Amino acid sequence: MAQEVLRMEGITKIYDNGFVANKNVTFWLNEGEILALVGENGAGKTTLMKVLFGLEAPQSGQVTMNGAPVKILNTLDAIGKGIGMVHQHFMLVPSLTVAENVVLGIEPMKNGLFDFDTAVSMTQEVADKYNFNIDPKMKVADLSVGQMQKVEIMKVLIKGAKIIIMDEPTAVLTPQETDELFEQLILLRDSGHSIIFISHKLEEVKRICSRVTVLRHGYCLGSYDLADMNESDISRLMVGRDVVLKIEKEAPNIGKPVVHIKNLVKINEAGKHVLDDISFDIHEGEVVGIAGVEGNGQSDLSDVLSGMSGFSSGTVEVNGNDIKGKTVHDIRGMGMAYIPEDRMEYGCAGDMSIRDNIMADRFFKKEYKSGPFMKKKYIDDLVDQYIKDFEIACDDKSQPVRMLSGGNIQKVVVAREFTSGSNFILANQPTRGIDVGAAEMIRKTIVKKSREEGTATLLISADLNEVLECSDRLLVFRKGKVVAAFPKANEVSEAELGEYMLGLKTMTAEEMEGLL
Amino acid sequence: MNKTRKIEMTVELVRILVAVAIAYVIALVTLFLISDDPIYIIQQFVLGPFSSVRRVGSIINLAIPFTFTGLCFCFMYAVNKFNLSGEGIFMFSGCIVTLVAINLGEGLPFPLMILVLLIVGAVVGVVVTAIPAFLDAKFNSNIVVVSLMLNSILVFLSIWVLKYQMRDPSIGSMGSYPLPDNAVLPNIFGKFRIQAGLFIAIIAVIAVAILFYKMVFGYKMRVVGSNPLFAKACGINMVGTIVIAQLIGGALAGMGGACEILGNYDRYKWVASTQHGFDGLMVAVLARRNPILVPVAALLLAYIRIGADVVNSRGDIPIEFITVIQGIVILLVAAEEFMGRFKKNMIYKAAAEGLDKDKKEEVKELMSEDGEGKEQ
Amino acid sequence: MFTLDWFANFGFSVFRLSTPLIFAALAAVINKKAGMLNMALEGMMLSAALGGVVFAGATNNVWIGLVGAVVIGVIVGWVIAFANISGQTDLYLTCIAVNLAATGGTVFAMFLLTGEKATTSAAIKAYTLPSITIPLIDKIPLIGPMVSGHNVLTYFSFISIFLVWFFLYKTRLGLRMRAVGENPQAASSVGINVKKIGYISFLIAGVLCGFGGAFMSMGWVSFFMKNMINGRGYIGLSAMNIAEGNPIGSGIAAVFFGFSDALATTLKSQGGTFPTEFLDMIPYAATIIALVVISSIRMSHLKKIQRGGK
Amino acid sequence: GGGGSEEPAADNGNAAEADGGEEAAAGDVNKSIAYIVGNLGDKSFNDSGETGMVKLREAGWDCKTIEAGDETKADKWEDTMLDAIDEGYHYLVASSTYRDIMLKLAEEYPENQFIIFDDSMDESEIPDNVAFIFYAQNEGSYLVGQLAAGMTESGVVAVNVGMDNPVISDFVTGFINGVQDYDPSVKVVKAAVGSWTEPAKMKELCLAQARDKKADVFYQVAGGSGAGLFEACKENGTWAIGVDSDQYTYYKDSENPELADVILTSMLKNVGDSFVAFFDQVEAGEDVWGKVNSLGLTDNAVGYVDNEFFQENVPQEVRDAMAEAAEKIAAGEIDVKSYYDFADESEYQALLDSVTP
Ligand SMILES: Nc1ncnc2c1ncn2[C@@H]1O[C@H](COP(=O)(O)OP(=O)(O)OP(=O)(O)O)[C@@H](O)[C@H]1O
Ligand SMILES: Nc1ncnc2c1ncn2[C@@H]1O[C@H](COP(=O)(O)OP(=O)(O)OP(=O)(O)O)[C@@H](O)[C@H]1O
Ligand SMILES: [Mg+2]
Ligand SMILES: [Mg+2]
Repeated sequence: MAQEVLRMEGITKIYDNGFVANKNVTFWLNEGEILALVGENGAGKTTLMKVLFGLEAPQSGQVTMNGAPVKILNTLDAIGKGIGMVHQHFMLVPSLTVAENVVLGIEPMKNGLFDFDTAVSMTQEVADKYNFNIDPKMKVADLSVGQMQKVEIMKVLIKGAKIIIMDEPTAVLTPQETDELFEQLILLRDSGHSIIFISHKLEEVKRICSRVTVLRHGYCLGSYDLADMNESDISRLMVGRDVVLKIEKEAPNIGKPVVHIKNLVKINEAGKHVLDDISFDIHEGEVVGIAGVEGNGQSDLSDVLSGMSGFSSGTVEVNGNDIKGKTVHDIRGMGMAYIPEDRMEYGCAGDMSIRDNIMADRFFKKEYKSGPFMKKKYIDDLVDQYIKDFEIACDDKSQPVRMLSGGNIQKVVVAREFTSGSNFILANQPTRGIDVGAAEMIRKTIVKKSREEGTATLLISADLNEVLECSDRLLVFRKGKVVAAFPKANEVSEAELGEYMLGLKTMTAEEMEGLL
Repeated sequence: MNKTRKIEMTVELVRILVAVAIAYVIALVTLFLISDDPIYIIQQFVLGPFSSVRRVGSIINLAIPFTFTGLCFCFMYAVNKFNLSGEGIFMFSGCIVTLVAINLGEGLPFPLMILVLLIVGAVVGVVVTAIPAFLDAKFNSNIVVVSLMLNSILVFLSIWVLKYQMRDPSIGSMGSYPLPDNAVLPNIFGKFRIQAGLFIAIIAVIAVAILFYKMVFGYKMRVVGSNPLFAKACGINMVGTIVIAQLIGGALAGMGGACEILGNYDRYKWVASTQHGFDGLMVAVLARRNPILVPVAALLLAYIRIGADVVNSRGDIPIEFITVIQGIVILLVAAEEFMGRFKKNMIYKAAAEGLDKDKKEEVKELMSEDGEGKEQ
Repeated sequence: MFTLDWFANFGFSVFRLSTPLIFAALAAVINKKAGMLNMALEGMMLSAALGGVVFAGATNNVWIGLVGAVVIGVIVGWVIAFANISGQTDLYLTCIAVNLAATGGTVFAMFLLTGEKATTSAAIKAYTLPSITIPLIDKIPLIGPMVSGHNVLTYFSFISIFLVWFFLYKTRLGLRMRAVGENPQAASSVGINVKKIGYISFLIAGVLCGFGGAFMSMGWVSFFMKNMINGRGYIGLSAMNIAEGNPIGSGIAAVFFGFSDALATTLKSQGGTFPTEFLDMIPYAATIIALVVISSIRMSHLKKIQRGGK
Repeated sequence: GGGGSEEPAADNGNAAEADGGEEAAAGDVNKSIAYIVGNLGDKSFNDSGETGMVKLREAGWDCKTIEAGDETKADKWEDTMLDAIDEGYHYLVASSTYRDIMLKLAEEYPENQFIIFDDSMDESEIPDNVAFIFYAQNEGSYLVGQLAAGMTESGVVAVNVGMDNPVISDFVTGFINGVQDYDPSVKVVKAAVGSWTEPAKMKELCLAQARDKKADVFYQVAGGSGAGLFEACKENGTWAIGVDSDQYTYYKDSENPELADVILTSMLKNVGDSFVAFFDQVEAGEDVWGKVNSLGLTDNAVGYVDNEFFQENVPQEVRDAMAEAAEKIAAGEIDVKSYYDFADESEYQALLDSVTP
C-alpha cells in the first residue's frame, strides 16, 4: 500500500452563520496519487480544501502529514508544509505581470528591493520545465482564461508544493487544454507529487484519478477505488439517486426568426475587436449553441444581446425590434430572458430573499403592484409555487439567497428567467460549476421550453458536453468571429470541436452558408 | 438558521450595552486621573440626561435633526453611494429656509407657512444633492470627494447669504432678521419643551420605512444597493434609481435643516457647519442602515450628547473630553468583530448541538441509500 | 506688481501651501493602494500637529518634536487600523469618529497639559524646523528665491512623492500592498498577511500625516491651534482621488490645490469689498472642477476607442 | 495676561463648591452670577470676561462660568441657560450672541436678571430685568488706527479679521476712521481669514499683503488666527497691533517672549473690568436696568496699552497724537464713525473701497 502523506481526521467546519459545511470528515491522500474529491454543489469540497490550505479554521479535527500531527493556522503554514492550491475562482492580481503574480509571496530580492528580473527568469524556468507557453512580462489582465489557469498552476509549482489541490481547474479549459493539463498532472504525479482533483466532470475524474472521495451534505461518504466504478456509480453516490446524463430530445420545430444579428461589431475599451462582423439568426423552437474557448467573444455577445453593453456597429433585432441604444429593460420588454454567466455577480442579490430575487425583472408590471405599493400576498403565493416547481431547496422564500448552495442559487435564477414569459432565452453558462443533478434539471428545462413553447434559445457554454447535448445548431467562436457552424450538434465530436476552437481548423463562408 | 439569527440579535444587544459600559469605564478611569470628583461626573454623564423633564425633552429635541440626517444616510447607504452632502445641506437649507421665511413675512397662515418652508428645505436638499449625484452618474467623479468639497462651499455660501442677504444690522452678533411668528414650530408637551418638528420627524420615519419595505421604489433601491450588477442585468434603471434615492435623502436632510431652524431658533445664525450630517452618518450606521431603527440610534446619540452637556455645565471637565468618549462608544458599537468571537462561539455551539442531534438519523439515512458503496 | 520678484514670492507661497497637502495626498495614496479610502487624514494630522509641539516643547528639541509628531500620527493610524481591520468597523464611520475624537481630543489633551484650550502659542515654547538655503540654486533669478529657503519639510514632501513611488513600485512590501489592494483574496492565498499589510499602510500613512501635521505647527507657524488643519486632509484626499492613487499624479494635484489656495490668498490680500466667502470657496470649487474635467476627459477617451477610434 | 493657566483652576474650585452648596447659592439670590460663554481660551474677549468673574469671586460673588459651545451648538444654548436658572443663579451674563434667548428667558423668568454685553437695543424696548453693556470698540480702534498711520512707512496698513460680523465691522470702521484722520493718504487693506482658528492662513495672508501691498502695520481682530499675524510680522519685520487684552504682556510673560517684540500695543476691550464695574453699581443700587450701559474711552472700557515697549518704539509725536485724540473723543470733540450708524452694509463697503490701495 502506498505511503499516506496526508490525513484529515474528523474535520468539522461551522461557518459564522451557523452553517455546518463539513461534518466530521475524514480524508486521506497517498503519495503519488491523483485523488478525486467529488460531491454536489455545497457538499463541502471547497470548504474542506480551504481548511487544509489554512484559509478557514475548523472547529474540530486533526491534520496529520507523513504520520505527524500538524497545525495549519494560515496559508503561509500550508505553503511552508508543501501544500499548494489552485482555487476554484482565479486568485490573480490583474494589473500585475505574470511574473509578479507567480512569485507573489516568495518574491526574489536584491539589495533589499524586489528583483523583477529574477522573478521573470524564475517564472520562465517553471514555464519551460512544465511546458507552459506564457510570457512572464505580460499583464495578467491581457491573458486568456486558459492562460490564467496556467498562471495559477505555476504559482503553486514554483513554491515547490508536494501536495497540490486543484479546485475545478478544468471548468474553463478546452478539451485540448484539458488534455495538456492532464499530461502535466500525470508528470507531476509520477515525480512524486500528490494531487487532489475536484471536478464536476465525472468523465475527467474517471480518466486521471485512481481513487475518489465523495462528500454529501458535509458528510464524507467514504473513499472508493475508481477502477471498480463507472460514472453513474459516482453520480449516484453524489446525488443519492440515478442521474440521466444523456438528454433525450425530439427534432426541433423551427419557426420564424426571433433574433436577427447582422454584421455585429464590438470594440472594447482597450480598442480590441471583441466581436468581429458576426451574423446569424435564432429561430423559434430551436436551441443554438455556442462553443469556444473562453474569452473569444461569447461573453461580449451575451452582453450585447442582453443590453448590458453597447456595440460599435451592425444590427441586432429581437422580435423585429432594433436593440441599438436600448437598455436591458427595453430588451427584456421585447421578449428576452437572460441567465447571466456569473450568478453571484449578475444573477442574484445575495443578501436579498429568494422572493425579492425572483421579482427583480418584473416588479414593475401591473399585476405585481397596486399603485406605488407591491402586492405582497400575490407575490408570495407565486414565489411559493416557483420554489415548488423548480425544486429549490430552502427554508422558505424569505431566506437570503446567499445562504443557499450554488446549485440552488442557480435554480432561483433559472426560475426567474424561465417564468418571465419571454420567447428568447439567452443562457450563458447556465450550469457552470453546479452539480449533475441540478444541471440535468436545467438542461432538460431548456430543451422542454423550446419544444413545448417554441422558445428561441441561445446557449453559451464552456461545457462541451452540454452544448453538444442540448443544441440543435452549433456555432464555434474564435477571436470574435464565427469559425464553424454545424447543423446537428449531436453529430459533432468533442475533438473536432476542439480543433475549431483552438484555430487549428476554420470553415469558409461557403461551408457555413445557410447555417447562420 | 433561525437559531443563528436569534443569537446574532441577542449578541447585538448585549454588545451595545457592553460597548457603552466599556466606554464609561474608560471615562471613569480617565476622570479619576483628572477630576476632583469622578464619581459625581460619571453619575451626571449617565443619569444627568434624565434628571429633569426638560433634559429628557432635550434628548428628544436633539434626536430630531439626527433622525432626519440619519434617514438621509439610510438612502445613501441603500444605493451604496457615500454622498456626504447631507452635512452641507443641513446648514444651507436652514439658511435658505430662513431667507424665504423672512421674505414671505407674515403673508401665509401658520401651518401653510410651515408646509411651504419644509418644501423649500426639501427642494434645497434635492438641488444640492443633485450635484454630486449627477457628477457621479454622468462623469463618474468620486462622490465622496465632490460632496465633501461641496459641503465646504455650502458653508461659505450660507455665510454669504446670511451676511449679504438677510443680516439683521440691529443686533451685535451675526444673525439674520428674526423668523416671523407664523414660521416658528412651537414647543409642545409643556415642560418637555419639545419642538413640534418631532411630528414631522415621526412622519418622515414612517414614510421612509414604508418606502423602503412596502413600495416598488424601495424594492428597486434595495436591489440596486444590494448588487448593482444584478440590478443592471434585470433591467432596473440603475442611474435613475441611484440618483433619485440620493435626492430623497437630500430632501430629508433639507427638511431636517428646516425643522431645526424653525423649531429651535429665533433667527438663523450658523457660521460654521453643524456637523449634523456626520452625526446622521453615525446614526445610520448605528441603526444598521435600517430606517426603522434610526430613531433609536438618534436617541442613543442624543442621550450621549446631552450627558456631555450636563457634565459640562455641572462639573470641572472640559466639554471636549466627551467627544473622545463618544468616539469610543461609536467605534465599539459599530465594530463587527467586537465580541465577535463570543458570538461565533455561541453559533458554533448551537450548530454543533444541532449536528449531534440529527447526526445519527442523517448518517443512517445517507448510508442506506448508498448501500452498495463499499468503504475501503 | 507682477515683477519677477512677485512671481518668485508667489511660487514660494505655492510650495509652502502645498506641503501639508502633499503629505496628506501621499498618505491617502498609500491607503488607497492597500484598498482603503482614508478620510481620517484630518484627524491624523491634527493630532500629529499637537504631538509635535508638545514633544518639542517638553524636550527643547525640535527634532524630537518631529519624531513625536510622527509617533502620534502612527498611533492614530494604528487606532484606525485596529478598529477597521481587527474590529471590522465600517471604514467611513471609523474615520469620521476619529476625526471627531481628534478635534475634541487635541483640545482636551492641550488643556490637560497646558491649561489652554485654544492654542499653545503662549504656553509651550515654540520651535520651528529649520529652513534650508540651497547653494548655487538660490542665486538663479526667479527660480532661486522660489525654490530655495523653504522649510526642510517642504523639501521632504517633494522627496516623499518619489519615496512613495519607489516604495510602491520597487519594493517587495509595495508590491504586496498593491496586490492586497487589488485582490485581497489572491494575496492571502499566497500567504500574504492581508491584515498586516492593512496595518502597515495605516502606519505609513500615520508617518506621512505626522510630517504634514508637524509642518503645520512647527514649520508654517510655530504653535498648535485647535482645528488648525481646517480641511487640508480632505483636500489631500481629493488630490489622491483625482490622480486615482498614482503618487506622482497625486503630488501634482496637491500642488495644483496649493496653487489655487495661494491664488485665493493673494486675491484676498488685495483688500476691497469683494465677498471673501467666494474667495474662500476657490480651492474647493477647483477640486470639483478638476475632478469633473479629468473624469470627462477619461470618459470621452474611452468612448472614442469604443466607437471605432479611427 | 500670563495667568491663563490659573484661571480655569480657580474656576474648578469654585464650580465644585457651587455644586456642593446648591441650596446655599439659591438662598443667597443676589450674589450669584452665571457667565455663559462660547468657549474659553480665546485669550481675548471671552477670557477677558472670565478675568472679571475671577475678580468678582474674590469680591465674594458666587460666579459660575459655563461654556456653551459655538454657533453650531446654538440649539442647546437655551438649555444651558435654563440649567443655570434651575441651579439657582440669579444673574445671567452673556454676550450679544445669546441676545434672543436672553430676552426670551427674561420674559419667562421675571425674577431673574439678565445682562447682555457687547450689544445694544432700542432702550424703550428693553425689559426691566435686562441690562445691556455696550463697548465703543470703534473708539479704541480709532486710536490704534492713528498709531498705525503714524508708524507706516509704506503708506499701507492692514486690518485682518477672523470672520465678519457687526462687532468686528465696528472695529474696522473705527480703525479706518483713525487712520484717515491721522493721514488721509494712508491706505488700508482689510481681509477676513474665514476662520477664527486658522493662524497658518492668516500668516500667509499677511505675507501676501506685505508682498503685494507693501503693508507694514497689521492690526488683528481675529481671535485664534491672530497669532499667525504676529508670526508674519516677526518674519517680515513689520509691526503688529493686538486686540482685546494686552497681548504684548501676554506673550512677553509666556514661553515665547520673542513673539511679543512686534506688538506695539493692543486695543483693549476690558470686558472683565466692565463686569466688575457693573456689579459694583448693582450692589450700590444704581440704575442700570432696562437700558444700554454704553462704555467707551471715558469709562476705561476701551483703550490701548501704554507700556514701555510702546514708549520705546513709537515716536513721541504719534503718542501725542493718540493721547490727544483720546482726550478729544472723551470730550466729545471727535465723533468716531461707527458701523452701527451706517444705514446699511453698502455704506460700510463704500468706506472700505475708499481706502483700498
Ligand atoms: N463563507 C461562508 N459562510 C457561510 N457559509 C458558507 C461559506 N462558504 C461556504 N458556505 C456554505 O458551505 C457549503 C459548502 O460550500 P463549499 O464551497 O465547500 O461547497 P462545494 O462542495 O465546494 O460546492 P461546489 O461544488 O459548488 O464548489 C455551501 O453550501 C455554503 O452554503
Ligand atoms: N459569506 C457567506 N455567507 C454565506 N454563504 C456564503 C458566503 N460566502 C459564500 N457562501 C456560499 O458558499 C458557497 C460556496 O462558495 P464557493 O465560493 O465555493 O462557490 P460555489 O458554490 O462553489 O460556486 P460554484 O458554483 O462556482 O462552484 C456559495 O454558493 C455561496 O452561496
Ligand atoms: Mg467549491
Ligand atoms: Mg463550485
